[in-house]
Amino acid sequence: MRRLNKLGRIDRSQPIAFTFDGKTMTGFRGDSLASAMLANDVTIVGRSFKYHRPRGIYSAGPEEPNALVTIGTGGRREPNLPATTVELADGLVAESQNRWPSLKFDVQSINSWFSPFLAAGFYYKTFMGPTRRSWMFYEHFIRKAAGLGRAGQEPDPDRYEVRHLFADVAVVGAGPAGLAAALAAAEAGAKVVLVEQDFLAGGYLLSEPSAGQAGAWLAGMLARLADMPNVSLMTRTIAFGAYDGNVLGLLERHNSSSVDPRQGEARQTLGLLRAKSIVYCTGSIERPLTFANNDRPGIMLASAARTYLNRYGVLAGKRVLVAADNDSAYSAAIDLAAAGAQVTIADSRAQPGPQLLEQARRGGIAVRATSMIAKAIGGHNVRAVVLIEPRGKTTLECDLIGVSGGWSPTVHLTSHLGIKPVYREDIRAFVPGKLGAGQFVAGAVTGSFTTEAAVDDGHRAGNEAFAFCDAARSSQAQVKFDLPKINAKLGVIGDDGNSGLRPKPPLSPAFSTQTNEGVGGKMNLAKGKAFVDLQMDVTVSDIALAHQEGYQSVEHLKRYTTLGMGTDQGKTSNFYALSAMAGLRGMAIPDVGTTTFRPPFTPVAVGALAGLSHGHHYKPFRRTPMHDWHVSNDAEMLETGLWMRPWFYHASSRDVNEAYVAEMRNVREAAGLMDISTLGKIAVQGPDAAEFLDRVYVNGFAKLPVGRARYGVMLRDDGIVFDDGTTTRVGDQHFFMTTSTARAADVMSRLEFLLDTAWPDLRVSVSSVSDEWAAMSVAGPKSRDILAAAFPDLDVSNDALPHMGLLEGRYRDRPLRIIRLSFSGERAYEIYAGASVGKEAWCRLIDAGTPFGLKPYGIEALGALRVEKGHVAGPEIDGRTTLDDLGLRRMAGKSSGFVGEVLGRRQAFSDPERPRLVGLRCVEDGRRLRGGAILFRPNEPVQGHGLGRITSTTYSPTLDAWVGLGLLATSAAQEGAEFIAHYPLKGEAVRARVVSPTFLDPKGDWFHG
Amino acid sequence: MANGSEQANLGIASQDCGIVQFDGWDDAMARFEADLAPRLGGQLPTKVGDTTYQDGKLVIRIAPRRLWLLCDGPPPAIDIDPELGCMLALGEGRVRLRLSGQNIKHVLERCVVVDWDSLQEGEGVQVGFHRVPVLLLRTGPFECDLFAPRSFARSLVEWISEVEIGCRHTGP
Amino acid sequence: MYGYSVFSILRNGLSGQKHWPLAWRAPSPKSNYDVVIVGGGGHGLATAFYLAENHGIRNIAVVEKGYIGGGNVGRNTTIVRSNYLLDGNTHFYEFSLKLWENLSRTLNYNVMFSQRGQLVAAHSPDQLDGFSHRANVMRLNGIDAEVLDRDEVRRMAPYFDYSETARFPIYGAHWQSRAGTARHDAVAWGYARAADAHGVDIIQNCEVTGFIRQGERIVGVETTRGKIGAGRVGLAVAGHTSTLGRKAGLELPIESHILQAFVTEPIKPLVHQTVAYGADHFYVSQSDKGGLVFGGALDGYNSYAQRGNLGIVRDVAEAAVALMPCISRLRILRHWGGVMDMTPDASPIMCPTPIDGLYLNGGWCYGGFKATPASGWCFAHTLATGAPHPLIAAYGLDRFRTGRTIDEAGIGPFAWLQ
Amino acid sequence: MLQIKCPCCGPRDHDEFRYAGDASVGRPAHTDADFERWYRYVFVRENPAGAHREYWQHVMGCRQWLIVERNTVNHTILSVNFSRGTPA
Repeated sequence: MRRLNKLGRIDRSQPIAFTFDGKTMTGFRGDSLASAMLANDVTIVGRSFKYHRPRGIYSAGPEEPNALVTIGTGGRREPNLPATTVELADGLVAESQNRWPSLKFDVQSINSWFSPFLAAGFYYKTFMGPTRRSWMFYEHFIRKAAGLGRAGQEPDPDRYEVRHLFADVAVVGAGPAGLAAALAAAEAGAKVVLVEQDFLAGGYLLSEPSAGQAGAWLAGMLARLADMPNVSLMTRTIAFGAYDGNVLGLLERHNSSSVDPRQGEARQTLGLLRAKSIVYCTGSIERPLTFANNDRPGIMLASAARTYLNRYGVLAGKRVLVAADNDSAYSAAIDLAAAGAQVTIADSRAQPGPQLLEQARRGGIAVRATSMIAKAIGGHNVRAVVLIEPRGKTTLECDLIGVSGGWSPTVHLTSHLGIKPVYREDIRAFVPGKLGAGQFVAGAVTGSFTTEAAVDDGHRAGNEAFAFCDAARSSQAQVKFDLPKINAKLGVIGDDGNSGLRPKPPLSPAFSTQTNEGVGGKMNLAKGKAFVDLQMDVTVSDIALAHQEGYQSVEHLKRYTTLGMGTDQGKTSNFYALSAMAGLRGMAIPDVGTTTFRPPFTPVAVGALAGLSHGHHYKPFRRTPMHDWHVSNDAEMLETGLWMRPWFYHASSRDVNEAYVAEMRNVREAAGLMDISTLGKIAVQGPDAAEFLDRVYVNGFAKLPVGRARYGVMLRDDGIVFDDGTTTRVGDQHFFMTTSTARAADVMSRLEFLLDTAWPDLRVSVSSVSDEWAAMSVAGPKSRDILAAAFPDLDVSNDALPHMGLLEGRYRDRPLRIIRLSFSGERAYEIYAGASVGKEAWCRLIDAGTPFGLKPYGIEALGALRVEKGHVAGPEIDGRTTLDDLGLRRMAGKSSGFVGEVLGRRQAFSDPERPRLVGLRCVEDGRRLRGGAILFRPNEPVQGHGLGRITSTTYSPTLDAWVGLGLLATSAAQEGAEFIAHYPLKGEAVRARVVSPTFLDPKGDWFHG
Repeated sequence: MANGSEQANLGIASQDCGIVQFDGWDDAMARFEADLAPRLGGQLPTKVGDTTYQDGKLVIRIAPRRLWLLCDGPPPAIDIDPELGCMLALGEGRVRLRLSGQNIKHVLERCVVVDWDSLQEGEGVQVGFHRVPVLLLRTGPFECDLFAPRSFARSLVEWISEVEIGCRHTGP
Repeated sequence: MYGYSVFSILRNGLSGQKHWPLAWRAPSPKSNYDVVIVGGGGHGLATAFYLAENHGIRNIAVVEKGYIGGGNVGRNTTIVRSNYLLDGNTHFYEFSLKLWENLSRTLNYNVMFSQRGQLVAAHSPDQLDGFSHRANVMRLNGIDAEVLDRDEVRRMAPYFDYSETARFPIYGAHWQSRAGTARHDAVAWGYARAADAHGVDIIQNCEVTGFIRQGERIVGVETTRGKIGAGRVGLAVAGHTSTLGRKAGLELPIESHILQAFVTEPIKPLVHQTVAYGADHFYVSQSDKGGLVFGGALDGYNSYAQRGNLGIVRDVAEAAVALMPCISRLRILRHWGGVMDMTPDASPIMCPTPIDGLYLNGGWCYGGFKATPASGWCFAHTLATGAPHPLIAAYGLDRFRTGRTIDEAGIGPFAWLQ
Repeated sequence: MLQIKCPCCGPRDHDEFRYAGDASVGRPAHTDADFERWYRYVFVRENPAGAHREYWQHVMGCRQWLIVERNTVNHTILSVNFSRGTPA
């Protein structure tokens, strides 16, 4: 066991059982999965992406490239999780990945043998023959080999939520800088949200010995913040992305104490934090070193070794080599030595500072200057290391190598909004560029690596952030408070007297001091792969090859080698790759540039982004007031837009094709009742309402008498038909407009647009009243009788209520409007009742109408009835047709001035080949027409786009024939001409004759009578 | 901290609500408001979202030139000079959902983008809820009214109920 | 050209990879070219290649302000299909698909064109009728197309939501089996390498700052690397067409908009086709590396920012989980944005311009990737002959004046409506 | 999320709004029969990389049409005004 019985922030009284690859192990409350696995002597955690090399635990944080595991079982499986970020929970089941049959013996590790042929981009150069579909053959195997974990096909059983949060000041990262910033802003009076990805606040302070001064300072700060009602500390919460408008995307994890969430408990919650100002205290990430076999289990970041020791009480190795080019790794070495390890430091610098050396000496550590690792030795765990030094090569036995190539500020979030990081030569690192308004940085992310500086910096940034979001209050009182002091004794004292987090600048770019594998084609020193991107298996020689082949821009490098494309987004590899390419090209690092950092900072589950918006909650349903009646009367419901509408009623037939014909027949022979509440309805009011309608419709409304309705057509500005509907003048200055169901919102917005932007001088008010009215249509020869029976107080005679007439009344003390309109060609009435009593009105009509044969009908029959009557609808008003195309030009009889008029006369719109509306009648017995059939002349070659198409069809029980509407080239569209309707999907070719689109009652006697 | 479901519940009541809308013409707003104010109880709310409550009449400004009179009973008859503006009864199209409970903030932050802490009692905010426009009116420390389009109301209630299940675990 | 093959891989594998030459040279611009193509994206590079390959014109420069393939060819969701309804589009995209089918061998560069088919789910009988219409048109034009019923869809994509609680039930699907995906970067690199082998100068980090005129005619470009004379200048800078067009004096019916794309962590094969939701904006395929690559709707406002907003991220995620609930647990690794030229009818503009010597290739909206080979082919023809290739006859700039727009979706101007 | 500060509803996520593009193109009078002016209004766009005047309607709120001046390169919002009363 590597677990010590002292040190750490784990609770040794609370053991936690978990399994890894089926083997039961025990950790403690406060462990990460990685620390618990290390404590259980697990060295190999998975196999690598390309070469299937054994990999262990490399870091102690979200930068982990290696230790990816699958957590959970069944629908709860989650692949590719870094064990370093998984909080240990009771019953947790972890599995290694990308190995078969077992982690220790993996068949595909044979890939390593072929690795000479698997260099960067090899797949672009082969698999192209022998035939043009060969790739599909190779791809099958390549796909199987690629990918890391396996995803289930079952639905995710877990629950996710999305919530909206607000803050004056958001602070990202609860390390020393973040804690200080939060306290400063909170003391000043700001509402503060402090976000920490870990399950404990403290950042790097957690890696300091817990009994020391860091622990006390941290505890003090947390206690103060906990007492402040205006501070919310969110641990287990990652700020994964920075978005416009100072919006942070947060991901909160919940399942801390148990593996599976309780019933109804969210596994993760997406938080959308809208902050007036943001302080980024995102810290820094240690850089690895590059040498042969630098991926072997037992090699990890020096800071990680320190974290496992001080935070988790796990001594990751007994014979430790710490390799570094900077001061900070000494603190790891000293702590490891103090815990009983035998430690050697290989420092690539010629003269580490005397204070450092003194500290090391006192800790019993051997320091070898001008010493670099050439190669690690060992398979499943490192056994020894070969150092190159001025005197030559030396081999040292060891079971742990801690590496440190300096520190990279975590600039990801500050770059998400397109602010390029800026390179600082003095610290050889990128720091955030100039951020936008309301965004501040503090601590190690700025490139100042000492704890004291972080605290002071955080304090300053917290005050500035508060001042930004509340300038008024801030100027009144720049709140002074006693920030707990943290003195310079923290960590190892470097030669400049500062604490140990500061890396000394390397003597030369990192790659050249620590690269033994070929840069610029010079291979050798040591055989073995030197990895730059551990997760994507990108090696130093891959970078050299990319350079050799001309993939030299940073983006080309990334894309050609797949560098940085893994789940860790290259958090540990980017800088090295950049400096390597700079070296190869002989350029300075900033001239090579940097890749763009993209959200999310760490991967975010798709489900968390969706929250509860899936399944039947994906989009809200719109229900008409009569919805429940339809459902309880066995209607087959169909979605149109968000509305649920009756498609047909099962009482008519179980089969839609039989049902709609039965429902049509009933309308033509007796009467039918249809729920048309989904129509858009708009109240247009004001002294200029009529003038306004004259402008938006192609036809005139100014002279429409009060109490009368008129069919109207609107165009888009480009002259294409936008929508149609009827508008009724319910008062001198008050019109009641209806629109199609589909276009309701667009029409409303368009009317408001015209009034607000183009014609603000018109005194017109428009209001959506779609939801105000339950609407139903009674159609059929018996409709008047039914109406009279249902509303005996109203005079619905032909004189009192003629076609296109309006009757207003009250129903159950709610407004009632009856407008005599016909879509079906039958005598028909649209009844508008207050929505709150819509269902009662509907039932009353059903009750009154049943003796007359009234039955409900659905939208399938509605569509068929209107086809029989030759009314255009959605399939014809398809966003490409003009007034002329639809035979509606005669409506535009006005002198001028309607929307779309000018562009509606564009040249192509009068092209003789342009399709226009026709009626079609099937002339073959026993066969049918279908919408979507393409029309050709008989004997014409059947290819191309034809002369037109059928848009809508129906069987007409009245004519006992299949009829349809179509759009057919004007030059060909003579009545009586015959065409073949081709429907290749069914291999059909059916003869159809061009007829008038009005199949029934051309004079309109039925609806006028 | 609420502990468990018994405390952490949320009451949802649904009722109809009379709304009368008043629109003033751009060039006649001062006269329009002077004309209307006494008939709606005296003062009119000046800012969008503000409310006045006088003589049992709750008035909210919905847009710069638009006011809503919210009433539980039948709306009063008020004539508007057509030269000044117009009125429209909107009592049928919206459902008033009365939400109350200790958990209200946690429910609302999963429904709407509204900073509940800075919303004053008597203040209204028009906002999208699951992409549906609603009017949220804060009526107390743990209470609000949501005016939702009638056609969407049931779906929104289902959403609130779903959200509330989760809140039982997290507590306020 | 140094040939790529399994043999060259073996040879290099045994010799430390030292024989691989530059995939393309890095020449300095000459003072004059027969043709200068502005924009080193897929379309520009393909144009250069076909100018050399089909028309024998070798004295060509492609000038690119950044690195080649850095625009939309390297930012898209890599779907290739030819399921277009309207005359003017149908044959162009089918021609493109045919070029794709041979592209790896044409270029001696594996662009990994994988004809795994495209499935577009239908969620109402009306939508299925619309798909049938489209499929009929495709078949009549010699393009493979099928309409599947619900059970057939289920066999192909068992991971869709077929449950009672699915908000938009699945009624069937449109299926084009020859559709597929390709490795997007490889397309740019493959064309670049093949063009370079024909002597085309590919000049990176060379931004066009203006145009050189002789009277009314454009006779070259001014760049950050000096003046370059040109017999003809072709613009292929989708996303930034307005900006460069303005420098040339063109007024264009184009808005720039952001389209986002997403990739998840790599997983073992799950999605075997390219798949699109019919009820909202969501389309997905799985890359050979294992990541699910998907996209959705435009961000919805003019932008040149190459990054998107969280609102659309959520919309796309919601649609993704609504269609395929198992995607819920998969994690998004990155999301990014590309800048699209959006035209009033969502169809491209490719034609000689009113300015003598200047030719335009732009307005690709969100459909440019699949068009790359045919676009290059036809634009090369246009540049070589001065007249539009018959396949792009409908893509003229004048169509907005004449009314001969090609509006597949029937939404009308402009991009924010789409 | 862009935060658009609606003049009467305060700062809101942009997805509460409906976008309608360039607000710098003047709409011809409704009686204007000039083809060229309508063509330019409907189709021709300046499409600047930089400051852009554009229409947004607060559909989830007050339903007012706004003119927002916004930088299309970095998404910074420079001003928000009601369309009514704002000179073109």
